[in-house]
Amino acid sequence: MAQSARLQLHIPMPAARPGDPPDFSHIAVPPAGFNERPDSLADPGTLGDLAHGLIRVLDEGGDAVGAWAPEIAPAQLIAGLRAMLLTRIFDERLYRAQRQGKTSFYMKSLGEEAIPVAQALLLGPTDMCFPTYRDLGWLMARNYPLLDLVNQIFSNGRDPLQGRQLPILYSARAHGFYSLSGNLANRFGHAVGWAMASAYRGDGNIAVAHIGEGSTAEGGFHEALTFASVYNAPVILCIANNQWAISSFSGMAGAERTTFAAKAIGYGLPGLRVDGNDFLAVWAATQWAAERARANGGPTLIEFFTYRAAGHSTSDDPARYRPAEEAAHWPLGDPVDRLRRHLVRLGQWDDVRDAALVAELEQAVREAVRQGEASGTLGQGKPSLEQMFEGVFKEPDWRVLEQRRELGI
Amino acid sequence: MAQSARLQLHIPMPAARPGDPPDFSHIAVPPAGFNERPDSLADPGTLGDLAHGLIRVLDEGGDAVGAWAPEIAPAQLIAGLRAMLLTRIFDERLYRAQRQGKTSFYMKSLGEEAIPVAQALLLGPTDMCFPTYRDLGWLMARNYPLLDLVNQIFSNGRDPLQGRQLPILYSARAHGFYSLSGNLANRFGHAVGWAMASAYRGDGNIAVAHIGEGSTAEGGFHEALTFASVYNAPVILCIANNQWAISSFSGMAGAERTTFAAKAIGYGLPGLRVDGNDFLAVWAATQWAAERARANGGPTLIEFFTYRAAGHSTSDDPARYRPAEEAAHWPLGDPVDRLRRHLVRLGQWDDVRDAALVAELEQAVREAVRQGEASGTLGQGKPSLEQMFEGVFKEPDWRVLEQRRELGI
Amino acid sequence: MPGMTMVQALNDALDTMLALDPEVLVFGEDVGYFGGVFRVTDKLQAKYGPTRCFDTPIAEGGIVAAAIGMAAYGLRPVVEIQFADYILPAYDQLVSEAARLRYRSNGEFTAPITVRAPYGGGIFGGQTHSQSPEAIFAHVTGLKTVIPSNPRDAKGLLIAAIECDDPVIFLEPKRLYNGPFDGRPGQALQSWDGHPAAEVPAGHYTVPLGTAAVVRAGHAVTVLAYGTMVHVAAAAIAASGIDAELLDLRSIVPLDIDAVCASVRKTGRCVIVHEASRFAGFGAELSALVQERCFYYLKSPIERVCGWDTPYPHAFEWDYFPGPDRVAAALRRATEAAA
Amino acid sequence: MPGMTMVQALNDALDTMLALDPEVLVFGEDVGYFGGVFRVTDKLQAKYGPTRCFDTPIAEGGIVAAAIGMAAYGLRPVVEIQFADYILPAYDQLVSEAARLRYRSNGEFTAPITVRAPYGGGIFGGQTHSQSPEAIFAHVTGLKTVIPSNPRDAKGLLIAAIECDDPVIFLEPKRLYNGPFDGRPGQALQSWDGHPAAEVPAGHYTVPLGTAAVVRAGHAVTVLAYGTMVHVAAAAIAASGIDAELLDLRSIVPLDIDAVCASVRKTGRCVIVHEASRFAGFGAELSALVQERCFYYLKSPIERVCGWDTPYPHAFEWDYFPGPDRVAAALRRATEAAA
Ligand SMILES: Cc1ncc(C[n+]2csc(CCOP(=O)(O)OP(=O)(O)O)c2C)c(N)n1
Ligand SMILES: Cc1ncc(C[n+]2csc(CCOP(=O)(O)OP(=O)(O)O)c2C)c(N)n1
Ligand SMILES: [Mg+2]
Ligand SMILES: [Mg+2]
Repeated sequence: MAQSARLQLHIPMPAARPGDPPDFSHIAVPPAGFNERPDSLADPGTLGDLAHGLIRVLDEGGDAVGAWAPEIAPAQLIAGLRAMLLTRIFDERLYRAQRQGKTSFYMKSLGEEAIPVAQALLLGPTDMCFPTYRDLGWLMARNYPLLDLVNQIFSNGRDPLQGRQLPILYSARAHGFYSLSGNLANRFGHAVGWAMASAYRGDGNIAVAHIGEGSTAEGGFHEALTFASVYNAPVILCIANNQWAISSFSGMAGAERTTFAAKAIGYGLPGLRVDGNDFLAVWAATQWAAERARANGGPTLIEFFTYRAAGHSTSDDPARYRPAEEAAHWPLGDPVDRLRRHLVRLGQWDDVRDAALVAELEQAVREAVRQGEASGTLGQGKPSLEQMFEGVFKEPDWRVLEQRRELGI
Repeated sequence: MAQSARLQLHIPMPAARPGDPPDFSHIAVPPAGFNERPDSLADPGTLGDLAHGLIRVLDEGGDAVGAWAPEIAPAQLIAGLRAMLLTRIFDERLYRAQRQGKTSFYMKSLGEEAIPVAQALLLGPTDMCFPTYRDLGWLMARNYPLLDLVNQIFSNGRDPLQGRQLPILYSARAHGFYSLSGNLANRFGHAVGWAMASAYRGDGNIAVAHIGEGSTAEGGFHEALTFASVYNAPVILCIANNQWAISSFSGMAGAERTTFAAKAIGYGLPGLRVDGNDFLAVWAATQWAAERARANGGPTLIEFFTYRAAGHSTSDDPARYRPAEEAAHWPLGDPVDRLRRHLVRLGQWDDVRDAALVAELEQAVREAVRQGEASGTLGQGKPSLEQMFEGVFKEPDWRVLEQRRELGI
Repeated sequence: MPGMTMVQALNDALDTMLALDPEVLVFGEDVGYFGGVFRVTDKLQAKYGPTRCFDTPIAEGGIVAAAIGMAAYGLRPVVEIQFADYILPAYDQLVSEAARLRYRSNGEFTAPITVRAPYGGGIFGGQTHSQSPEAIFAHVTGLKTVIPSNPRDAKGLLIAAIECDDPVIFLEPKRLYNGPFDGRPGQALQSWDGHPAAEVPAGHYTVPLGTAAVVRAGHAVTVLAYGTMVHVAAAAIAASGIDAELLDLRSIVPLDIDAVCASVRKTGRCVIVHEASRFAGFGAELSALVQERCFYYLKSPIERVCGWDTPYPHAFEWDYFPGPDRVAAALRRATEAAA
Repeated sequence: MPGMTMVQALNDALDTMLALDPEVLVFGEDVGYFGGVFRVTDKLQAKYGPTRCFDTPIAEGGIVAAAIGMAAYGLRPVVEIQFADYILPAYDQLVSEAARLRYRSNGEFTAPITVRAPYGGGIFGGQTHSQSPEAIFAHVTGLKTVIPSNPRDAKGLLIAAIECDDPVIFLEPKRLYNGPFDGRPGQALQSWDGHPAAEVPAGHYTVPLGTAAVVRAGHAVTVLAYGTMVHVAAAAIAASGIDAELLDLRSIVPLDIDAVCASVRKTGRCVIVHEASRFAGFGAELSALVQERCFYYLKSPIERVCGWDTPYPHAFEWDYFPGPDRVAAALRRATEAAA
């Protein structure tokens, strides 16, 4: 029986800090194909293992194994590889553009590209993604014009958002991509409302919402899950557990005690824990949840287990708080390499085609940046001044009209 | 495999509305003594059954049975019965006082008295309760002066809160009772901070926080649980699931899918589901969680399964939204009757002593109300006007000083 | 035309819009089967079914978040926050999301939601059932804020709010729900029966947002008020015998600046009345606007009559509440002060 | 005495209080090992250990709730909200709990917490890293709100805030963290080195809350400013050649009303400057107070120079930001206007 003791305040600490060797010994990696695949309408009460396991499809050799191995046409796999590579090349180039002073801010999704890319290819054109700032891959997979991305990042006259929003906080309704903003977790509940609206209308559209593991601590995360479960909303609620929230490790959001997928249990929902660096596992888990949602089976919570291989943003230097070599030691590998290996194994890919694709994409990005620069970079060639006053309301009120005049426009 | 269907919006509905016969057929009541009692430092991963079961000690005959049956001295049991009866008698009398226009507002805890009373007797004098408005029993068990309660309810010159707060939103630091207020869920996180402070100082004090099942939907509930689990705070987090939130049944907070105790699992915490109308079960579960907390085992979430036998407040008429006879059909009975039966069974109680106690308590309440009325009721004999301006800040600033003058005081 | 209370008029507005527009949904805590703690949604669930009017979990932030998502989909959610005091958990959703969605997405997504909340004091609700938080919404670019003072306006303004393509905070003075109130607690409760503004037209009509009403024309001083304080100010004017011009602003965003300036330029004096605490309350903006635009017309200092800079104190309701005597005193100061 | 940046001065204030008072705890998102995204808590965890300075989950409401509970226990929590834009999820905790705890419990429980947040624009942070929400705190009875404009004040005010027995919102103009800024974006970044106010005394000292500083004495017009705008106003005064008196309010609650009135009574003219949007901003309260108390001294309308009534627009930072030219124009209007 417990003894009374002097109480102590527990402060979670990560396994390794700069100077320490990377340490992922606390992360258990089950073999690919380990988990069962229950029916997509299974009773959540029977799914506890999936919330504590790790759904993996691609094995070391690049083969797709186990019950979760999805049927994907090679062309789709290649489209996925292409979108992931394009995301990575674009990130690299635009990150540099920020360093060159062409924009104020940039964020990469290095190492996490498989998640939005697989979902964008799998889900329908009228489904809606409520993204985080690490979901550029969705837009790449949906063929959003590179030039529009560059113009938004440069806040120039051709910026689709007309200079009103921070770089990379895109909005792309036609591409199923909801308006991004800086406030974490706030849009998780919008996805639930959007899905409730689809159900109210009797439409077939479902929503997919993304949030980072650190942001699950916000009250809005809980409120979104509560509404989703109470109204059985057709929504897929996805946590990208990339281990870090700026400098705070996932233990600061509760990972010392259990998985993020386990949070589903308290709402009576299915919780799936998935290898987020495994394109096929992401695809299979999302497909399972989408089937469930479309059949009025309601919401699913998915934890995508992954790693933020780059810094948090251009304002961040991860070497200040984690071992520099940590990314290289991430036990689940790199999503691009793993999908590549699978395609090679299928006989659908080789170094020649790969080199050609990379060259083509680098050329496309270079070209888009060149054209974007022609329309202006931050501070040069911004949108017309009226745009500052547009869209506060549908119709401007006297305050905005007077202030425009005061500014002489 | 799931078929795509026309989506539908699910709106939860209770089993019975006015006109229907009461229906509790969906509530499973395991026999008393059914659940095991693991060590109070057990790994939460092994405790899933307790979150889905129902810890019960008192059987139909009034015997204490099973592993959870606590050791309680008869004098303590009688103190508990006394505090529960006093709460009930006081509620009845002051509810009437509101109807008579002596105050603006009142709320009863009818049927839920066992929870705060057992905890107040069990926990230490320097532990702190962060109550809801249904925890009057705590103050009764801690012998808070009846006259002070009446004066607060009447907002008269002797009101300990000097007329600044709504009736029954007490504050009683010396009695381990934190300042109540109207905003639901907000103080759940204060309990966690208070417990963190005790742990930081290396003191031995623990906190017990109360919240209603309906209020668990607030984001603050999740944030409190997240902080409690991350910092391993010595706090007992208690949900009083009394089936109703004003007119909304517990399904509006998620009860259609799982228990409230199951919410603990997503934070890696122990979750206990307890018969809240069973004084001994409340005692035993709280004792288990207190042992755990004092031994640096961290927080426990407890769902007390009970029933709000009265209306929500003096502003409410439950006959508008639930069958009038529902309370009489509540399968877990009445906490006062059940403890009485146990004491009789122990040979510690009989009708004569019971009648005497009731008469004594009724007399004490009558006397307190009489004295309170002598100091004034709402609108008559309020505190001195300066009190309106006191305590905005530690020292009044010029605004308050000027406004006092403007009011001529 | 039968007289209606403000509760009935608001219920009629919701009924009208639920009937006209299948995209209108009404939800909030206890608004479904029960019909709301103030009965504003009474019988709507029975009439339109549980998917048109329903209860929600107790999570104001979640309610507004869901409404924003629905509005982005194309619906017209009308949500009730049970008391304006409890709108604060939704403040971030209202400010950071609803108010900014159109602007930041360059119009791709919009949030035409209506957020209703019973508001203000006068019912001994204590600190957390009495507050008037309009100022914290007025400061937020992208939100409109409406405050009716009588049944006819309440229905017309609520329909206008629901049809408005921008997010609207709709604050309902709960002390006026079942009768007018002139700020004199002593007397018997007044009823809306026979009050001209209780004659509520049937069916669809709107009172456009941003148009003040001249409740009483006068020449000695301009009184700016909204909500419950319109009735208190009218009583104070009658008691003082001063020929004041009383404006009911009806919406504070958009604000009918032309009506305000026209009146003050005529009278040269101004008294601003609201129930919220004075410091940095909305009266400050009205005062600043009037002195900026009417400086050379002003014959005496603009007066503010407001709640004190304290929390709303239960026992001291009528000492805190800016009643007709305090308003009348301000009218005298404003009219007597030397030019 | 070595020059310090505002970041160093704030860090020094925390260091000083952590050393003096074991009840002081410092926590917030990324403030522990990392030292905060703006480095204000740099090295404090290493020096005082993880239970004195630590990271938190990303939940601003939870951070403030925990701080209130700790303060009720007897500690002195100093929390950081990573950006003032992200304080809104904690708004309900600040307004309904921290601000009201002493009053409602008649002093049994109090919440002496300090809530620090980097604030304001000028760094191309876009809509959600640039806002100035002081007005929504100034209106709340029970909260104090402090805004320093230089390193020496920053340290003295932060220590005063921590020692204050009331809850304090401490807004740090992030554009001033590493150098003064006069509102002219073109030129090279200025440094605090050599700036007189960068000479920060070692150890414990306080700048009392509620005392404005006369940055420049003058007779032609009074300029009321705080935070970054103090530097912008000074530049505008210099450029305009107008003999203005510049007051740095330093705290807006408590407000140094005597200093404000004394100056305006002397100059007879007043220009109010802040970066937040104008409508119902804190400038409105300043304007209302000045005209109420100095009406018969005023020779021209009180001017407000503020951010526009739009969200903070990324590309248009310098069009939105009320720079020295707009302030100088207001100074001219105020001084040229006929008495
Ligand atoms: C409400 C709010 N609080 C704080 C921040 C500052 N912030 C931006 S990103 C971030 C970390 C988020 O971590 P996580 O949710 O894990 O997402 P990740 O960056 O890892 O993808 C923080 C604290 C914010 N943007 N919004
Ligand atoms: C933040 C907030 N929202 C709404 C309310 C209004 N309200 C008061 S009690 C109540 C129901 C609470 O139900 P529950 O949490 O189950 O507690 P119970 O009354 O059943 O004990 C509601 C909605 C409030 N007081 N605070
Ligand atoms: Mg992360
Ligand atoms: Mg309840």
